[in-house]
Amino acid sequence: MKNALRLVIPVLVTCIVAAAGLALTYKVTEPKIAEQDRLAEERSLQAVLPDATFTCLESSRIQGDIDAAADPVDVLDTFHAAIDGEHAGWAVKVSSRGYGGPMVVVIGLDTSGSVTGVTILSHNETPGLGTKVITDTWFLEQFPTLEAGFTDADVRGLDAISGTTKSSNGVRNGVAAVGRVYTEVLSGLGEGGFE
Amino acid sequence: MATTGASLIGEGVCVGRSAFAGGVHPPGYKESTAGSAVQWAPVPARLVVPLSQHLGAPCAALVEKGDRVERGQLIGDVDAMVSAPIHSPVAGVVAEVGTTLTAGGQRVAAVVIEPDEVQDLDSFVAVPETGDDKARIRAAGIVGMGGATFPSTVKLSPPKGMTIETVILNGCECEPFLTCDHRLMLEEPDRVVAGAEKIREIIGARRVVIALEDNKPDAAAALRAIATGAVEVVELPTRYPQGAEKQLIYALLKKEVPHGKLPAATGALVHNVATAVAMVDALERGKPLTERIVTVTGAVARPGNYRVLIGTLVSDLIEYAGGFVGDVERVISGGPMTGMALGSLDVPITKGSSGIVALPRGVAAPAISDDQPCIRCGRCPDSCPMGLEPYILATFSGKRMWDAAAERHVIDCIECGVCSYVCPTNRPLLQLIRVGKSAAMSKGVK
Amino acid sequence: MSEWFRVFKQGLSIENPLTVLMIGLCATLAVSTQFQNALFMGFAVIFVLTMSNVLVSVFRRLIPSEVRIPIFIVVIASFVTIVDLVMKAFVPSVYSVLGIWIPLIVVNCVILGRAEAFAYQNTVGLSAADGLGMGIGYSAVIVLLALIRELFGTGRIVWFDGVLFSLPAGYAPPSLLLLFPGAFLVFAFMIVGARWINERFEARKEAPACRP
Amino acid sequence: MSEEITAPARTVGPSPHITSKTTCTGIMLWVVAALAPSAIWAIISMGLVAVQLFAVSIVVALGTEWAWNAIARKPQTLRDGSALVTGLLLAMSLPPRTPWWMVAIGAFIAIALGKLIFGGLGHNLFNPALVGRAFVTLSWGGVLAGVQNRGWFATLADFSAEGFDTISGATRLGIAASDRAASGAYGFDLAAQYQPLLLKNLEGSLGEISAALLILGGLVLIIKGIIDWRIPAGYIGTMGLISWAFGSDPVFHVLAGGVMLGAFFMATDYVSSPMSKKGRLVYGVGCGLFNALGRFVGPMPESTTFAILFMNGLAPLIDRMTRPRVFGVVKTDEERA
Amino acid sequence: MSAVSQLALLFIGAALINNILLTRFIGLCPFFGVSSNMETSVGMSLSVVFVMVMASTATWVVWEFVLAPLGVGEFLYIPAFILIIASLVQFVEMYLRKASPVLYRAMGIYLPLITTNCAVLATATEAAKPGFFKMNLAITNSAGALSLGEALVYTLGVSVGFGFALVTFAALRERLDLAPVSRLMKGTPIAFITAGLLSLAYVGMSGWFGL
Amino acid sequence: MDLILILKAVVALSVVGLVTSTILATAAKRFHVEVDPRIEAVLAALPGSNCGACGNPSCFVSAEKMVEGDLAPNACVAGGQTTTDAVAVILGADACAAVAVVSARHCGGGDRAVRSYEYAGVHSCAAAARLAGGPLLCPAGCIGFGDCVRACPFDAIHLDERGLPVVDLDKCTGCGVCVKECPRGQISLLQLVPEMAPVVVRCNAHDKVKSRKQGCSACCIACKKCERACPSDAIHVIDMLAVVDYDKCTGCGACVEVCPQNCIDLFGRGVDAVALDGVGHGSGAASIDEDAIAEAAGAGA
Ligand SMILES: Cc1cc2nc3c(=O)[nH]c(=O)nc-3n(C[C@H](O)[C@H](O)[C@H](O)COP(=O)(O)O)c2cc1C
Ligand SMILES: Cc1cc2nc3c(=O)[nH]c(=O)nc-3n(C[C@H](O)[C@H](O)[C@H](O)COP(=O)(O)O)c2cc1C
Ligand SMILES: Cc1cc2nc3c(=O)[nH]c(=O)nc-3n(C[C@H](O)[C@H](O)[C@H](O)COP(=O)(O)O)c2cc1C
Ligand SMILES: Cc1cc2nc3c(=O)[nH]c(=O)nc-3n(C[C@H](O)[C@H](O)[C@H](O)CO)c2cc1C
Ligand code: SF4
Ligand code: SF4
Ligand code: SF4
Ligand code: SF4
Ligand code: FES
Repeated sequence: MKNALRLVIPVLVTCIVAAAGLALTYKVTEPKIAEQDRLAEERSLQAVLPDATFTCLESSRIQGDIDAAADPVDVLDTFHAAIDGEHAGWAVKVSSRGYGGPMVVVIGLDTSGSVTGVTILSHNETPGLGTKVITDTWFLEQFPTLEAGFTDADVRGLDAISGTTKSSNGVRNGVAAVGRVYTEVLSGLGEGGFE
Repeated sequence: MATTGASLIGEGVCVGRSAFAGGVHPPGYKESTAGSAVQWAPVPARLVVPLSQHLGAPCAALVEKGDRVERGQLIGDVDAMVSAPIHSPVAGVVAEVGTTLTAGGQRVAAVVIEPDEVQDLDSFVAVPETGDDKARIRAAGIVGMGGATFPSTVKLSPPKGMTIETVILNGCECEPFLTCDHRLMLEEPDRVVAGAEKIREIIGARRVVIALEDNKPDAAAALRAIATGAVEVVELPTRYPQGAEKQLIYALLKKEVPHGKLPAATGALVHNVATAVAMVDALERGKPLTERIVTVTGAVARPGNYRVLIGTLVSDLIEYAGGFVGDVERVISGGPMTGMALGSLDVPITKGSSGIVALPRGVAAPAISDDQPCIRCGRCPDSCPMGLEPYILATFSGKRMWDAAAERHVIDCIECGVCSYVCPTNRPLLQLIRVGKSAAMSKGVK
Repeated sequence: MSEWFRVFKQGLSIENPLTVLMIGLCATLAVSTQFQNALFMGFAVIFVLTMSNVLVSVFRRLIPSEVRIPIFIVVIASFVTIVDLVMKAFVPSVYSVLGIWIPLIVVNCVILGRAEAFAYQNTVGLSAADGLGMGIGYSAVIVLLALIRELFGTGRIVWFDGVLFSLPAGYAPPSLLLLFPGAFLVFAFMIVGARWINERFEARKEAPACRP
Repeated sequence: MSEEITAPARTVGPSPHITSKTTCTGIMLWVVAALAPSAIWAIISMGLVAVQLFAVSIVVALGTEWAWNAIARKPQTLRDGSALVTGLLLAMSLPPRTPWWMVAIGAFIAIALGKLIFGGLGHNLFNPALVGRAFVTLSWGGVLAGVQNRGWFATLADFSAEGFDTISGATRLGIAASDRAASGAYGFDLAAQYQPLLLKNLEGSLGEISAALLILGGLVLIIKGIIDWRIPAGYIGTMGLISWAFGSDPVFHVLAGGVMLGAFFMATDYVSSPMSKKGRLVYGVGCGLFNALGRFVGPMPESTTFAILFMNGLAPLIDRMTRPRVFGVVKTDEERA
Repeated sequence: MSAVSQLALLFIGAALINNILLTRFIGLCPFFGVSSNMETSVGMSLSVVFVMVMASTATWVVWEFVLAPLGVGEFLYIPAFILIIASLVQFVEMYLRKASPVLYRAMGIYLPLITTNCAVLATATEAAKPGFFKMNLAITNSAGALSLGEALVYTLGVSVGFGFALVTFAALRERLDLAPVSRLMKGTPIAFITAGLLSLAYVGMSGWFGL
Repeated sequence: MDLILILKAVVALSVVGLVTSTILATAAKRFHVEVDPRIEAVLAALPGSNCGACGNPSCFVSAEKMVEGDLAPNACVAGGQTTTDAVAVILGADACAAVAVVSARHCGGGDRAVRSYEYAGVHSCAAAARLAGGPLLCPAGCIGFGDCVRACPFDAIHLDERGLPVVDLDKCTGCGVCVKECPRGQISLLQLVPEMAPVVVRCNAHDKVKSRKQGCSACCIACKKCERACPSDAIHVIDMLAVVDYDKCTGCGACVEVCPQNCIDLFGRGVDAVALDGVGHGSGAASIDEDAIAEAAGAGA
């Protein structure tokens, strides 16, 4: 028993010290991490709809409709955007399947449903291949040509980057899903038509 | 090059028409001697009779320099189970008891005899009748004449518990160039059949099969005309190494000699046709083994089949055959697939010498270069009659990985040479495998 | 001091964990697609290796040998977690790529190996030297590997949002270098290079020949 | 006594003292001869681009081997003919308009990384030409895609697999997808494609132009005993079977893409395929399985290259598990590896 | 998609398509260390299957019932998981050595090597806390968590894939050993090149079944 | 709030730590297995990271093998030199036995031996030796295809320009592998001699002097001059071949001087390689060229 204690106690002490140390570290870094996440999101939102302020829609009532419209893409958050208090459009954060796994894409729409911008918040694409959807800037820049009422076919008409069809499709699928969400749900909400 | 219809991988590699798996069909080169009747080669000026012409314990000389010997007189013997006594092939005087190099490259004791001017080759000192056939066969110095020179008496005494059902006389003569067994069967079918009967009697077997390849229809017909009762004559597809013991047994009985076991385990006993004739000669006339038929062929002026006294030097024989013609690259004792190249022509003909083949340049295999790669063409494993993988065995041997070679059954190689023959990059497969095989055996791998 | 330096140097060259010892491979190959990531990975390894070496060395007399492995592991894991959290907080863009590899530093064979083989038996100073040397040696290899792969696989070297260096415009980068096979291939040639250099200049002393 | 030499000493070598006339170079030249009709037809059909592709590929392949041996001070090995075969096959596996520098790099990689680094002829573990091709396609897939007249498979894939709205994993799975594809979405009648695929199809790589000529060459090699029928038979048979199982047209799938070139000329490469007969059959079936699955459930239009490379990787394992039975050794005696 | 085919996909994806060694770079040390010998590779492979399954079970339980409820998982999972795995493996090793020398010879001797193997930690973490790898699991359940059953199927897939790649590679290396590779290339470098070419072949499976 | 988190963390990890360490502690006792203390010691010296880089599945297995002598003490790559040293200390003399004997070639033929035929086979002594009595007229001479070179595990043999194997005495451990490997070794072409043996007879022939002279111009002709010259009664012609008795040989070199065939060589560290070329053979003069030997020794070192 004594021998056992001789062995157990050092391990236990190590564990306690480690746990306490880590908890402290976590406490210190956690706000910073949350802040980083928020900042990243904020940056993307600003990129798709500059100068707006965003409010997250938290209605379970329409969430079901949104999910149905977006399927198979997951809609993570829908934001209402306002500039100087005026309804300025929507920003939708979706998770779509790219090459290496889920990619989180933020799509901005103006009040009429035209695309104002698309950014990629996070992804797990192959560096140098899939990441071309970000580094080849023309790719994301072609989305704002989608006008109000655009359809899946319109999105399909846009170019993909050769060699990274799957990553490109991840983005295109996300945008198309948001198009459907707008047509089927958001457009019906009308100006300020949310709780 | 001839290719059978069933050829699958590579020219000449036979896989279909199965008598046994694998094998090849090299060109026969038998035309030049198949038609030449056996004739006596002259008595040379000097005979060198090695005292070890068999597998097993070498004999001790029973004569000394200056002694007079008669044809058929016992000149060497040893008291060992696996051995065979040696008899003087001629009447003459012992010139020396010394050593000689044999065709196989061993340096062994030998009796040098200077023959009398006049020889009566029809008479000889007969081996006495004792009532025991096996003892008489041993006393006549009979060993396997198919190449292995294993003392025949031993093979006639199967280990306890094994019964021999079938006696097989091996007349396949699958080696290219050689025709000595062919001529024997054609010219003395009665002796061959008598030998077959005799062996069957001694061993108490039910069946006797005389097996030959289907490229000797005349010999088969001659044997069939005489064969009676229990003696069957079977023609097998012409494919090297049809004459190898295990493959022959398999072709006839569809039984595999189990790994590490004697052929007797399949109930079969294989003897060469010439051995059978020698045995019946010994039993009926008390004739000791002092001469044999040798095919002398290839690039010589007068190729043919000669009845040659044991101890005749190869150089004398070649001289009698008219000497070499053209550019001879290798001289071989035995057939070109399993025979030994001679470094010197001053080696004697022994009980196991079936042929002397002078291979001209162009027919002889090119000199081997060490680092020919294996291109993994699959020809050697596909054609190895033992189902081995020669390419890897050779590699292991070359890299001195004896254990690895042993694990892949290197010791089961029957050294038929098929693998080296088919290899498109001319890898020295068999030579390497032999090294690995002896290394494995010396480590006691069974 | 000279002893200290010798230990330090060993890690860099003749006992380099990667090219010579061939351990700690996973992260090396995985994160070496970008110079920037490799550099951060290197820092992380140096930090963890040195800190755990120091800590183990300090407490080496208090650690019963029967349970030393669990203790080392917890120590290492704690430092790894600290790196993990700190990176997440301060360089999130790097973290998003290195993400899974940071936790796996725990099982990086080099670290536990050094704690055992070296720190558990040596003084604090030497252990720190060993940790630093090994860490830097390890990092140097990853960074070099990443430089090669990034430069030739993408045609340029990036640092966060800027481009540090780029090859002429006509260069068509073989993206295979960025894929898994490319990592193996480039690394193989790096080992050859390291071997060649070692052979040329350092000639690793063979231990005395003993019976096989 | 008689140990003096009276007769001249001659060459002494090990038995056997005769060999077959088959040589390595002879085998390689047969392969070249069997490919010749397809290559000539490619040149006739495509003109100078094809000539350039063949020339660059073969010259670089031979040159690399020559230079390597020269630098390493090893005996030259060009005469064995294997580099010629590699260069030829690499060229045939690429689309005709591949930029010349890409072909050159591919040929260099094929010979240097695919073969010589392993110790040269006979020692490489993977098919050199395919190593070169994989290197090129994975490195510059985008560029290649731009230059090639995309073959039947690319077209097919565009409709079925890469269809924009069918991207989620579930719908791609299983028979349903290809059923649908087969019934309508192809937009063309598969059976109507037999003739162009057999005779003259200018979309795709040089080795896709005429399946008929490739089959002809392959049969010649089988009849000459140079390749084992088991590999192409296993490959093509499995390919057809799986296409049929997926409800698609087996004949079309077997004729289209790289299957014929792969099955007769590339999967049969001695060096990178198994040695035992049983092994070769398993290997052929594996190639067909991988290739077919690549088409039906994978994102890439064609996967002959990867199918063969993958099976190359498995070849030693297959060899290990399909060792021939040694005469006289009963299986139960054998320790299972 | 039916549950069965979903599990099958989970397995195939983990074993082949996303092979942990050749497409994910995890567990490479033993991959290169042990593969020089076929016998060792087979023993190692079997032990990996065994250990991974045990480890995933343990981490899944600890995550589900200790770390997650207490809300300390985010920063404690690394020390907790590795501690569990290491102790578990050591325990089994000691037990085997005592209880079954035969089994110990066949498998037990490989256990220690596995403790410090990235693959085990990574897989066990992924099984308990999916998304960690950002792997494309064939699981539509977007909540992300795996049930214990799914976690085990996944783990089994990974470990079988590990063994498959290891044994394949060991067989390749047997041939490699016989090749006249130049001195500088001999050993590790040529093994890496071989692994590179082998992973090239695995690239061909990327994206199958949308995985 | 902070404290609660810390508390939770401590509780969580302590529970894990407690459970695992208790189990381990009990298991260590319950399942204790006796092992060779040397294995334990070596195991303790090894890093214990079980990295597998040495090709063994675990440090324990490596330790076992090291103690059994199946694995060299420097095999551990992770531990590096530190570990090697520690292991070497534990295994001590067990691992590196004192070198007492070395291999010496008893043939001086090489290009002076007469070939009996043109050899067309594999360059392997064992293979060539079986063909027609070997490619040399001399049945005992060195064939020169270097089986011994390839067999030596310590890379201690190389072939000189005459095609004769030269043993590097600094590398030779006297393991005797080459002796077993040489197809002429059974009749003692390669022989183990005391490491400090001063002279070696470079001939191994047992056939008749007449035939051996036909086969080689460097053979021992059994003239017995050495026997007569030796002041210590250390060299005798036995069976027509000079044989040195190393218990008596003092290394005076008298036999080397008188041998008309130059087939006795000075031997010993550093000398071997050069002695071949005739250094040290005074042409009848009484004294050995000391400088040449010293030089040779220096060059060989
Ligand atoms: C290792 C590897 C990584 C890949 N990474 C990506 C990627 O990040 N994004 C992508 O869209 N495709 C990726 N691919 C897939 C192929 O590049 C692409 O799907 C396929 O070649 C189709 O090419 P296409 O775009 O020309 O039709 C990857 C393929 C491999 C083998
Ligand atoms: C050492 C040894 C022992 C043998 N013992 C017997 C035996 O007891 N009985 C027998 O019938 N054959 C025996 N043989 C003969 C062989 O099995 C075989 O028949 C002989 O070697 C000739 O075969 P071959 O020319 O095909 O090589 C023995 C052979 C050898 C080498
Ligand atoms: C490759 C090979 C080929 C053989 N070919 C023949 C042959 O054609 N004729 C023959 O009688 N023996 C041949 N033998 C020898 C037989 O295996 C066997 O030893 C012989 O028939 C036994 O008879 P014996 O003891 O009377 O010599 C061959 C052996 C081998 C290994
Ligand atoms: C039937 C056959 C098929 C071959 N196929 C190829 C091939 O697909 N790719 C290649 O590079 N070499 C091929 N070769 C040539 C040669 O075998 C190959 O380069 C070796 O892999 C080099 O070691 C082939 C050779 C033969 C005999
Ligand atoms: S390995 Fe032996 S049995 Fe097989 S083919 Fe070669 S020589 Fe004949
Ligand atoms: S050794 Fe020769 S015959 Fe055998 S597989 Fe290799 S190349 Fe072919
Ligand atoms: S000493 Fe023996 S093994 Fe060495 S080269 Fe001479 S004959 Fe060959
Ligand atoms: S094999 Fe052994 S005895 Fe012979 S030289 Fe080498 S170390 Fe010395
Ligand atoms: S670093 Fe991954 S197994 Fe060693």
